[in-house]
Amino acid sequence: MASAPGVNYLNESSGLWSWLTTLDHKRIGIMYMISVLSFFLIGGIFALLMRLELINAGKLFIEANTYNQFMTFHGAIMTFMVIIPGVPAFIGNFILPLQLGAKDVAFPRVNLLSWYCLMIGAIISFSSLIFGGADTGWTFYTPYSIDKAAGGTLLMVLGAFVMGFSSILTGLNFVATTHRLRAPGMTFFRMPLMVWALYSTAIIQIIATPVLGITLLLLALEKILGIGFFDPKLGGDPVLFQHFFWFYSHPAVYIMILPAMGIVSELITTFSKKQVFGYKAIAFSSVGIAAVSFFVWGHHMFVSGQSLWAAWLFSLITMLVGVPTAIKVFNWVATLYQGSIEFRSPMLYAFGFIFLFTIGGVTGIFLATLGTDVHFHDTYFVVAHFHYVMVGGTLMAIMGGIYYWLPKMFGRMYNEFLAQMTFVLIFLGFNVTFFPQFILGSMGMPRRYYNYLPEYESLNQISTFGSWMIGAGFFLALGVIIHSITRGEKAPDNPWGSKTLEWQTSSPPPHENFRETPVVTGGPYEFSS
Amino acid sequence: MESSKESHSSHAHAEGEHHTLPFNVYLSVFATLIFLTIITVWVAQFNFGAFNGLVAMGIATLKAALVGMYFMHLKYDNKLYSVVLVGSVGFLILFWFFTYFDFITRISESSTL
Amino acid sequence: MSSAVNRTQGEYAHHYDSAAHEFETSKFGVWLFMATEILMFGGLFVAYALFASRYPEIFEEGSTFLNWKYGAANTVILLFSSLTIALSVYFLQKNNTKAAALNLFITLLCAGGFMGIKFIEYSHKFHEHLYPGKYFSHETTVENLALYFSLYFSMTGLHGLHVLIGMGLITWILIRTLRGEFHSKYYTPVEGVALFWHLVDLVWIYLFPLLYLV
Amino acid sequence: MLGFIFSSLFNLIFVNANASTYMPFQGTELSESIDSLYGFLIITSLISFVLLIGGMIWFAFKYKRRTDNDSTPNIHGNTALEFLWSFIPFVIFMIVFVWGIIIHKDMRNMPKDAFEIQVTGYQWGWKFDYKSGVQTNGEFAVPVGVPVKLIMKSDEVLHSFFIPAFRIKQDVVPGIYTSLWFNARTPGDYQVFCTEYCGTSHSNMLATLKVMAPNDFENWLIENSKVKDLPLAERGRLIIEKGTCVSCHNISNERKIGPGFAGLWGSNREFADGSSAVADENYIRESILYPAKKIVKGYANQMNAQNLSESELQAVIEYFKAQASSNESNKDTSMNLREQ
Ligand code: HEA
Ligand code: HEA
Ligand code: HEC
Ligand code: CUA
Ligand SMILES: [Cu+2]
Repeated sequence: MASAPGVNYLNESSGLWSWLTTLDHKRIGIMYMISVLSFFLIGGIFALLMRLELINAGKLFIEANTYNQFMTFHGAIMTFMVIIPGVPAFIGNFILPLQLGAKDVAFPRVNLLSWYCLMIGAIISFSSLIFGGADTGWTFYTPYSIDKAAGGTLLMVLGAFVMGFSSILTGLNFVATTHRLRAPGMTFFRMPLMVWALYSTAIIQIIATPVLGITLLLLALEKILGIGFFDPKLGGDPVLFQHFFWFYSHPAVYIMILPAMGIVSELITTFSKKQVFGYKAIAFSSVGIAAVSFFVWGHHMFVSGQSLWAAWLFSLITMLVGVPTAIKVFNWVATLYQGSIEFRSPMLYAFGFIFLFTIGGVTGIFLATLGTDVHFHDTYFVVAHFHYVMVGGTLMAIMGGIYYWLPKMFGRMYNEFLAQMTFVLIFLGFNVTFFPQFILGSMGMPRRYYNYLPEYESLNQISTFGSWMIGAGFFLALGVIIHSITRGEKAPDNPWGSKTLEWQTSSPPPHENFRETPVVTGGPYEFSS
Repeated sequence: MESSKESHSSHAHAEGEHHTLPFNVYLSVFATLIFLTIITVWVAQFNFGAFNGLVAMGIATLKAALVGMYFMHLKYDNKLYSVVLVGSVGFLILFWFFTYFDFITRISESSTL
Repeated sequence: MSSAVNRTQGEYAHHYDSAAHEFETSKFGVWLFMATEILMFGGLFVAYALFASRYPEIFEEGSTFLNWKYGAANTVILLFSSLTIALSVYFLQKNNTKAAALNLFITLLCAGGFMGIKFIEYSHKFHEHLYPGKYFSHETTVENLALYFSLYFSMTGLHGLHVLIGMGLITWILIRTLRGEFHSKYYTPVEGVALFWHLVDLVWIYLFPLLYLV
Repeated sequence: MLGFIFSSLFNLIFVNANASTYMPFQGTELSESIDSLYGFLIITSLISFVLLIGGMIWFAFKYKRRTDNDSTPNIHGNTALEFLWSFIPFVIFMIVFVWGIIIHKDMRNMPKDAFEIQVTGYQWGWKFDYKSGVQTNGEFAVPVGVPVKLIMKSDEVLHSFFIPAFRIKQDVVPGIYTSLWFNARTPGDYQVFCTEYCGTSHSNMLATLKVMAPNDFENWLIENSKVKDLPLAERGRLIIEKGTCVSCHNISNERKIGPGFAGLWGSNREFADGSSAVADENYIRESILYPAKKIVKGYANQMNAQNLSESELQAVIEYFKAQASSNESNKDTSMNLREQ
């Protein structure tokens, strides 16, 4: 049922109900976009409040308990509601079928269900605020989380459990879609690198997330029935909980970064108008990272009391994950060589990604090294590391991806100058916020600290100041996006001159994506032929 | 709408028609399963020391393989499904292995002495 | 839209190329879902293995409280139900709707029987105060015995939950079979539910020796 | 503009690249070897970073788009390069891995004849028990130049014992004993942090380590065991001021997490449930041992049962009493106390 010209997925039907019951992957993607960005706003506000409190040693305006809750909500919202659904479920949902030349994902109903899981999980998590909140940190370590933690912790755990299903269902859909719904001629090695990245991510989502599910379920049972697996008083083992938790949560950090790397591959090639350097190396390194990432989780537990040998083994395997990551980074830079590089906002974000992710990545090696991690563990060095990879990496890529695909999603362009300003603000603000935290960490300032020694004060002030800059940057970006959606200029079908399939259909695409099923005859980045 | 099969059908040999097993195969697989269950119970009376668990798990795996291959049609289906099954079990075993590795070496290798 | 698909006419959802394409894809989806189930249950098996290596004595002691006859009976029941649900797919492939429905019905009965026996077992345990974890109040000299019952209840509990979900699903496809919605060209949901049910059986195949026969 | 941003950031990183600049004081030999590993990591990372990001910026400007239909070469890759940039990082990673475990082994191998101290982490403080029977809270001392081993335990939740100047850290896990060792080489006061999140006052769960010359250390031990000879009220004051009480209470009547102590004795206390009682021996005893029983109006039930011994309890109660009588006779005493 090919739609008439001018009819697209946005305007083919209207009303809230038509959105809430839609099976169109593009509409579901937009619904994810709205939810994820709202959660991001909430999580960001928690961060700003936290940073404000940390502007001086001692109390500024909130009590220790309140701070701990802010810290927990910030961490949990940002991981479970923003960054894990952020790239796959939001951008991936929109882009994957388009890039494959498919009409939809394999299981549209499941896709919708996964959005509802996220929303229900989020509501359950937030409702914990009514019952005394949660104050365990996003890691829920036992035995603190069993009986000492604030009253709403159980709801937070159950909320994360439900949101886990959202992630599983998305992963399941993507693997099936990639295997079964490719357009004619779209062989595996003609798939855009974004698809490879999403595919690898989906594998992690399928394999790792169920373990999070059972972990949180057991934690909930522990809280309700006292089953004792993780409670030393009943013969259980708190370190076991950490094994269970990190078996999911380390692979989860690659759920966050792999698809972001996919976005960067798209941006770099498009805006240098050039064949990607080392297509297979980048594609296989995604799959390689996905597989190896399962066996490094113990690097979060070097000082937890786990065995010495286990620590060595995990340290070794962690080093191995660095190699495929390095391959990707070098290949992107090599792609620039002799390209025709255009400094559009998405490309600036891609540069920002490479710059910041490299810093985050190499400091990851500092943490993977046994001798040094003992000093850095649970200090602000770790906080700085993961903000460099998660914000400097993934969020930069998401921002770049939003600007890049906005014309496709809404058929409108954004204001280039303002968009570049958002990059400047976010990039600078980010470094001002988080670079001092590396130094604080080296100096020994522990994380999750409401109060700190006076000698850490000046660096904390710089960091808080930076958080205002980055906050301003994101608010400006929100403005640019809203402005673009409501008043932006009409976008052509392929404003960037990209070669991947999503640009071969109209902007915004019609209900079934392509008016005619595309037939693929070459690779995704053949700019020069 | 026009559609070509170039990519999808590459690994779907059975598309369009489904493989059916003869009725008797189902019955004999079931009989074998019951037989193996009896063996499981019978064998549990003996003490093979450390091998008790291994023997029981071995038989269980045999049973699981039968269910998988015949009842779940893995033997005749797309090999991808077997990869999914074996792969997930593989990851599970590795999860157990690494954690177990910590468990057994924790006392001996992290001594407070 | 897919809601308007008329299966008896051999139609399929709009984003597929053919009914067979849809069938194979759905089956792949179910298999991927199996993988998640395996890893979810797997977490419990890993916990079991670890505690069994740390406290072998509580497993020896704990299993003496279980009656292997109940376990064996349930094994046979589940294996038989696995057979019947496999046969219902077989009969649908042969367009024998009646036989398929009958087999589904027997599967449902078996599932009910399984839950019945579980109910009897659970009430015995509760009667003897063999509760999980901190509520455990049975007189015993073996330390941490409660842990065994935590494992027993969480493993069989999660499995029982799956049996219940399976019963719901089987009822659903039984009704649809009786309505004549399935035939040799279209029986995707039956195949999917059958796979799920076999998995429930697979899990029990391991649970039985692990819990009852240590 | 962008170039300027990048280069100023670069400066920032370069200036900070000195390994010893921001690491804490090197209190042990081990901390020196960790710092050299850290230095190696910083330098190799910086070189890779400069090559990579330098290359990126250089390419970005050199190959800036000139016209809308620039043509670009169709380069698919280069196996030799691919090999190079996987192999070189691999080698670096293996070097730091091996270096790391060598240090880690030293860190974890407990010296045989070490001076042992038992450490207990609790919500929220650290207790130290010496073989001689000396017991301290929030502060402990060790002799300089002697290997010291800490055997650590916790009764409730995870904590983690961290001495930044020694670069050592170890979680304290309920249900098992964990250990740490160090050999301090410079006398002085060192900061101890709790680095595993443990609830409300996680960030106040501090302790001080005093590294002392052997003589001073002997004196310290004697002094701390002499506490038992001090007048009761004086001992009470020590328990309160050196213990964790002051992390939640003020000596004055100002509120902190809990009520201030001044003027407590003999006063009429009102509780959240509307009842009230006079602050006498039994009330104070109960407030300390079973703080949840009566919650002072306007406060949350945040105080944990404090496990003070019978004689410590007596001393604390005596302190409250003495404070009240000195308040009557001379208002200045409480002022003095406040300043201490
Ligand atoms: C997007 C998420 C993301 C990503 C991609 C990574 C990537 C990596 N992380 Fe990170 N990490 C987190 C998110 C992430 N991490 C989070 C959230 C935590 C804290 C959780 C918590 O406790 O709350 C954490 C914590 C964490 C720890 C535990 C610290 C502690 O608590 O003590 C460790 C330790 O090994 C670690 C290591 C690594 C490594 C080795 C990589 C590698 O993958 C990085 C590889 C990349 C590179 C190395 C850069 C490119 C390579 C080159 C340019 C080649 C040349 C380089 C050299 C010569 C050095 N991370
Ligand atoms: C995706 C992950 C993510 C993101 C984006 C952030 C963003 C930020 N984080 Fe967070 N952080 C975590 C994940 C993340 N963090 C995690 C996992 C922890 C650990 C928690 C734990 O210990 O348990 C943590 C902990 C953490 C700490 C340590 C707390 C402690 O240990 O005591 C600090 C302190 O400075 C901090 C600060 C910040 C700041 C200032 C930002 C800023 O970058 C935020 C700026 C953003 C905004 C102000 C929102 C603006 C948004 C909009 C306007 C909406 C529209 C958006 C678009 C148009 C894109 N974070
Ligand atoms: C975690 C913080 C915390 C610590 C540590 C703490 N307290 Fe408290 N304390 C409180 C709070 C909050 C209250 C008020 C609520 C209540 O009555 O339980 C309180 C109440 C009291 C009261 C009753 C005060 C009144 O005004 O009636 C006494 C006495 C007391 N504490 C003594 C101590 C002593 C002695 C110690 C140390 C050995 C100590 N507390 C340690 C938080 C703390
Ligand atoms: Cu104790 Cu944090
Ligand atoms: Cu990790």
